[in-house]
Amino acid sequence: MSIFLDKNSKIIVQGITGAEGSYHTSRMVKYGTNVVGGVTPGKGGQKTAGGLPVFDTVKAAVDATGATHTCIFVPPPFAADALYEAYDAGVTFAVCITEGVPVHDMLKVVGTTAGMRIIGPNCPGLISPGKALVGIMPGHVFKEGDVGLISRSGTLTYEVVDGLTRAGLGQSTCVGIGGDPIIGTTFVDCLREFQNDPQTKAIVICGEIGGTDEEDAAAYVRDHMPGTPVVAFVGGRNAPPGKSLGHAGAIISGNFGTAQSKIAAFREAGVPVADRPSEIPALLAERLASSV
Amino acid sequence: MSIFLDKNSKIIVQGITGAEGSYHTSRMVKYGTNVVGGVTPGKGGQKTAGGLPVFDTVKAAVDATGATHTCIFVPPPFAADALYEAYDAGVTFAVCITEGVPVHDMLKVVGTTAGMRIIGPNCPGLISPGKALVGIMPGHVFKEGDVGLISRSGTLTYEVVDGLTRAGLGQSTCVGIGGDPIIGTTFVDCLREFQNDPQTKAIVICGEIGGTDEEDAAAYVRDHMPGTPVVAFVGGRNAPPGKSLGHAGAIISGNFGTAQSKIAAFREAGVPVADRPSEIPALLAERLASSV
Amino acid sequence: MNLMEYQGKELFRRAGIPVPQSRHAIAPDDVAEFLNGVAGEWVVKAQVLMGGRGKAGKIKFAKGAAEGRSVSEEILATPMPPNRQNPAGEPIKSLLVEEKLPITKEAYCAITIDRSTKKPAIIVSRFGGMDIEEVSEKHPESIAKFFVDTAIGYSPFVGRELAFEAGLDPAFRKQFPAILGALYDVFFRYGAKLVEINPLALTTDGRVYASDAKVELDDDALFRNPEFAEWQQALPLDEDERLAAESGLGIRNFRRFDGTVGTMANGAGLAMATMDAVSFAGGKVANFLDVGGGANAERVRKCYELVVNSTDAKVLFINIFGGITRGDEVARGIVEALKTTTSRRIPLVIRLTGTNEEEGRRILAEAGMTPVETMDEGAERAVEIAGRTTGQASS
Amino acid sequence: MNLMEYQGKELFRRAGIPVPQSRHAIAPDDVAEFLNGVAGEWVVKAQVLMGGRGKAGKIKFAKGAAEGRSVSEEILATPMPPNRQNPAGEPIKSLLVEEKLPITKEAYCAITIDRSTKKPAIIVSRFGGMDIEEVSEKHPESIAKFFVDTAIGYSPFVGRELAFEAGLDPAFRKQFPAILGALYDVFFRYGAKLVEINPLALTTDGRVYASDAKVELDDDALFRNPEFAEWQQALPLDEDERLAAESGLGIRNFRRFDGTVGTMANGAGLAMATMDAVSFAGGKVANFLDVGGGANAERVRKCYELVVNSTDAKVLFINIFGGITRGDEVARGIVEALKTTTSRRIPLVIRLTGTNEEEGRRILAEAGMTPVETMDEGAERAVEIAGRTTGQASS
Repeated sequence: MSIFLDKNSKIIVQGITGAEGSYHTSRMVKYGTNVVGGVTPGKGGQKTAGGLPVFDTVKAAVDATGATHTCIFVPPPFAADALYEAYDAGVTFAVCITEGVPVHDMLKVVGTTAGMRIIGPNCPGLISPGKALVGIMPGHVFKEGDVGLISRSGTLTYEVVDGLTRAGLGQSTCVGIGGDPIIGTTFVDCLREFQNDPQTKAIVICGEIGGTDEEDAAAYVRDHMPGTPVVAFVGGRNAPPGKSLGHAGAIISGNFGTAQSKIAAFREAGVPVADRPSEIPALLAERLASSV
Repeated sequence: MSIFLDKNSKIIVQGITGAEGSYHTSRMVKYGTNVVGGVTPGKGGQKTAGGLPVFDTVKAAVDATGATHTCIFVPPPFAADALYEAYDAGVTFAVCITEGVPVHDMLKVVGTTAGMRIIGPNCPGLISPGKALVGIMPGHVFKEGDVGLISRSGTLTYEVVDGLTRAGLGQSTCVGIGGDPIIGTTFVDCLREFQNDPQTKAIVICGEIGGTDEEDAAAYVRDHMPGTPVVAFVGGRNAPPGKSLGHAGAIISGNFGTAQSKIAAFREAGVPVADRPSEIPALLAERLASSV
Repeated sequence: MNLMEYQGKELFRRAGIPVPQSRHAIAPDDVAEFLNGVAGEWVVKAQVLMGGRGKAGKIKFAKGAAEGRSVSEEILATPMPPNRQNPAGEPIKSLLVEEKLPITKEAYCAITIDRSTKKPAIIVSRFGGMDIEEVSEKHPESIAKFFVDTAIGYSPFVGRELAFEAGLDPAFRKQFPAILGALYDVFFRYGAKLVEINPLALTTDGRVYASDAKVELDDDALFRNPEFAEWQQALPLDEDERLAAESGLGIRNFRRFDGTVGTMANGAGLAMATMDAVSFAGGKVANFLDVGGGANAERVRKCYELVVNSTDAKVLFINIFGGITRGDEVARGIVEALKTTTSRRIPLVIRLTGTNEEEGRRILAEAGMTPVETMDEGAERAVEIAGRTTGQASS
Repeated sequence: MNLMEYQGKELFRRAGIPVPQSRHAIAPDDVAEFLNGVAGEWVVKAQVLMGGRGKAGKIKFAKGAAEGRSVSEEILATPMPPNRQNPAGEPIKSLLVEEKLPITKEAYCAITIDRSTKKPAIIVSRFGGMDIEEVSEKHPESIAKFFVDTAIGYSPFVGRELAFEAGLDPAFRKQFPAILGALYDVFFRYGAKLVEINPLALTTDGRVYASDAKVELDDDALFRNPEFAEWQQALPLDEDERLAAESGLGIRNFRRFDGTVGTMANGAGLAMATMDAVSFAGGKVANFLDVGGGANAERVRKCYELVVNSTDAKVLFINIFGGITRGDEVARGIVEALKTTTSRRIPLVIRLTGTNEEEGRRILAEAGMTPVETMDEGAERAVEIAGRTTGQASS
């Protein structure tokens, strides 16, 4: 098994005839993903270059194909609308690649689409290696195996996965959850899924500065996954002090959000933190060996 | 047992120091209802004439008393706010007596307060005779027994109940669901509850022209409650043709909504329809006798 | 409160819905002045709430000032003729002069409130410019519906989906989601129970306009937009509504019929049941009257006078079952009303029970009145007094 | 985008939040003109984004034109002094002249976005006019929070509840729910990440005002309010932001440090990790640069020139891992950039992998460049070229 996505998941692409949408659709199909069609309003009835049916609406696409998953490539002003359309059509799993979605749009989307799992926005999507790829990840870097990976960053994910694959550590599912302030699916949401996935034997968490998602993940591992080998990486130790949400934000989130706080939280939870992405495979192998 | 309300239900009153609120609170208490306090912003810390504690907010009232039920007596512009406040404070059962609540306010309230049962607005409340009364019903008309009653009208309810009581047919719970276009709880919602209530052996439905709630109730009785004695009354056979929602409304609701349509639906479901309120007790007695 | 076309279009315009160029006019001279030296053909439309303006000859075309004046005079010469819903017809108080659009296609869209799903319902059809009920009978496949999740509100995909499902001409499609969104804004912002564009017109140059506007506002939400109080005064009330308002009742709390048994009850449900009871007893009711809650002396007196002065009632059956209305107050109101009224006296049949009924009955007894025990008894007594009729108003 | 006080107050005013009478002024003469013949004491405040204006002497009182001119000159004479977040200080470009309120109490309220609950978070304290972080340390009991259900939005009970929980002076309470509601409108309508009133002032005559205004807008939502483009031009960018914008990058995609190893990577996460890698390899980074997606020749050339011309970089470590960015495009960009640039040449260390990496490597090889295999290897190589330093920028 794997989480969120497997060989049988039926996927549609919203914005399938756009430049990015069509390019990445062909890559997904090439990877073996079960893409069953796509949506571009006004182009219903046409076929893509690869022969996939195009529909005018998500509802029409779902009715015709039975799709449960969608991958969204639409410009930022229309991303929320695309998510609502998917939700209304009964889609249960939506990956929103779009970067630059207004944060208030996402606030409202996540507050009103209970029952639909959203990955992103501003994320590279996810992959269950050997089974299916939804999003923009470079599939050839990945290898099927038993490590689950969750990351807030796109390119850093590939970096880490590349290292795992070279070290012979294949992956069950790799989820790029996105780096925006408001995202549909958090580290903890993914941990919960991995916990119930028989294929996943170990987990890598790639966090970065800002927010408290890493602290929450550390607490979850400590409280609910004591036996599972987990390794973390926290990017941005040398990052410039970002313009924060201001003091009011700090009051809400307490003193969390710094690299120090995140590293401390992971260590306190018994999760080793790699200094460099390249150290992750060794740390993971060590944890796997000691857990057997 | 009874539905929605019993001796132990802890009730607060929103608007407890207002004219209507204080008058009906004292009547509820006199009836034996477990009213544990009330809310009037700015009067927190005071006591009512009857010695009940007054709080500034519903949250404070719930924290201090453990109340789960609220009865709302506030002017129409503030009714939605009062319902949201109750919802946010964890109240699970709200009775909104207020008449004249804007219909868009109720549209939004019912769409965003899942998990809180709302009775009304523009309703007389409900009573589980011998146990508790929440609202403005005249308690002395009611008598404990095994007939469940649901009604869209206030005063007509008392008329019907008066007849039942005089005929020796006591009531388990009588719910005045209110006559507004958008109400929190429908006939079908109540039927579902009565179905699971061991005290309730028979049901009276007091409908009226407009909407399709009666047709829905008839279908529910037909499909889910074949053995239960149910009697209906439909008010307004001689009513003036009301100004409807216009043709668009008719398209949505089909040809339903007339007295004829409702009476036909009940008869088709095997539910006898009384011509006059005074005929209800006899029809009910007959049904009860034949169901034994 | 139903708005006139020109008022509805003003709300549309504010929300950004394209509407034709127009001028609201009271007199033929205003029309003539507006059309003076203006090129092209214009439409002059009677501003009334009733439907069927076209068939009644109340929509006419005009070129220039002189023709504008003459068609306006023709339209204003007679009121709208009666129909089933409006047996009294409707006076015409003003006109809308509007550019004549070069229309190639007409569609339909409306938003209303669906009681069953408890959601706003959007209805779209590719057939516009005719009665939507007729469309739903003849072309049911042309009607697409959407029930809006109020937590989310309107999102453009709804308009796209409806346009495809209703089979709107592709030329509509690009503009349709934004226009429907603006219509939803009107519906939501002003607390409307119905907003309707029929027809939504596509012109030869590919533009889309609301060619007509129907808006029903929620009376309970009018307080949020104080300007609507003024608008309301510009709207005609029918005779019953006017009488109700003058007596301090809600405009829907009173309606007259041609019987002889006057009725007055508290609560619409009981008032309807009271009418039904009179009919079953063989009488013909003179009116529907819901006195509402808090029936004090002043209110009771006004309601008594309303029935006595505006109907053929020979008797008034007062049927009060007290919940929020207290029996003692009503009893005092009745006694006081009869003392102070200057209108003619007709017999009363009083049924009074519920909250504080003993005190109420005591007050009535002191004034020499004996209430009946039940509604049926009251109805029988009232019909006896009025004299039995043969026809029943009941079904 | 952070707004100046005067801009924030303009949004507050539109939403109906009471703000003091004021005039925005550029020069001391404007202030003098405005105060000419005007009675009472006024406040002149530097319009800057940095905090600590009071302590820096950038808020002064004045009566009349002459005093208004002189305090304005004093304020404008020097920029805001540097602090930890703003090591370059901040130039003062304009002033706000405002009526001096007779304040008796100061409170605090703000709305921001909470990542953890994914909801708008409202924060209220009965202590205003000081740093809220200080309040939260010294008087934690004075801080009340509420997380808004976005499906419902703001409802007045939230303001009532917060006022009671934060212990606001009762004189605030009646006006507070409406003011907080209007603040929520600003937050929601303009897509703000933060709106803050500190202090919310109660005057001796019982009125409540927003005495200061802090608004941070979401850059991703600016397109919805075209007027903000103008506002943005009135705002100072810091040097790094200006350089980034001039090179066509997002203003947060570039930041300089005092090291000698230039970096350029695609994606903020990889860019940060690249910096971390350089630090671990014993080097000091010259900059953070996220080149973003779609790194074509023009983009790569501009980034190359940006690093070369604005930092002390002796080498540029380009670290590209292709997902949406295609390796072949980046490789072409690099080759093309080096051909066309007129800036000085520094050595490149290139790490290129991911989508279309073979093609990318082939293109680089044709141009005589040999990419490294891993990020660590690249960092080592770059640090070797730049020369090892002793201090690490890393924690």
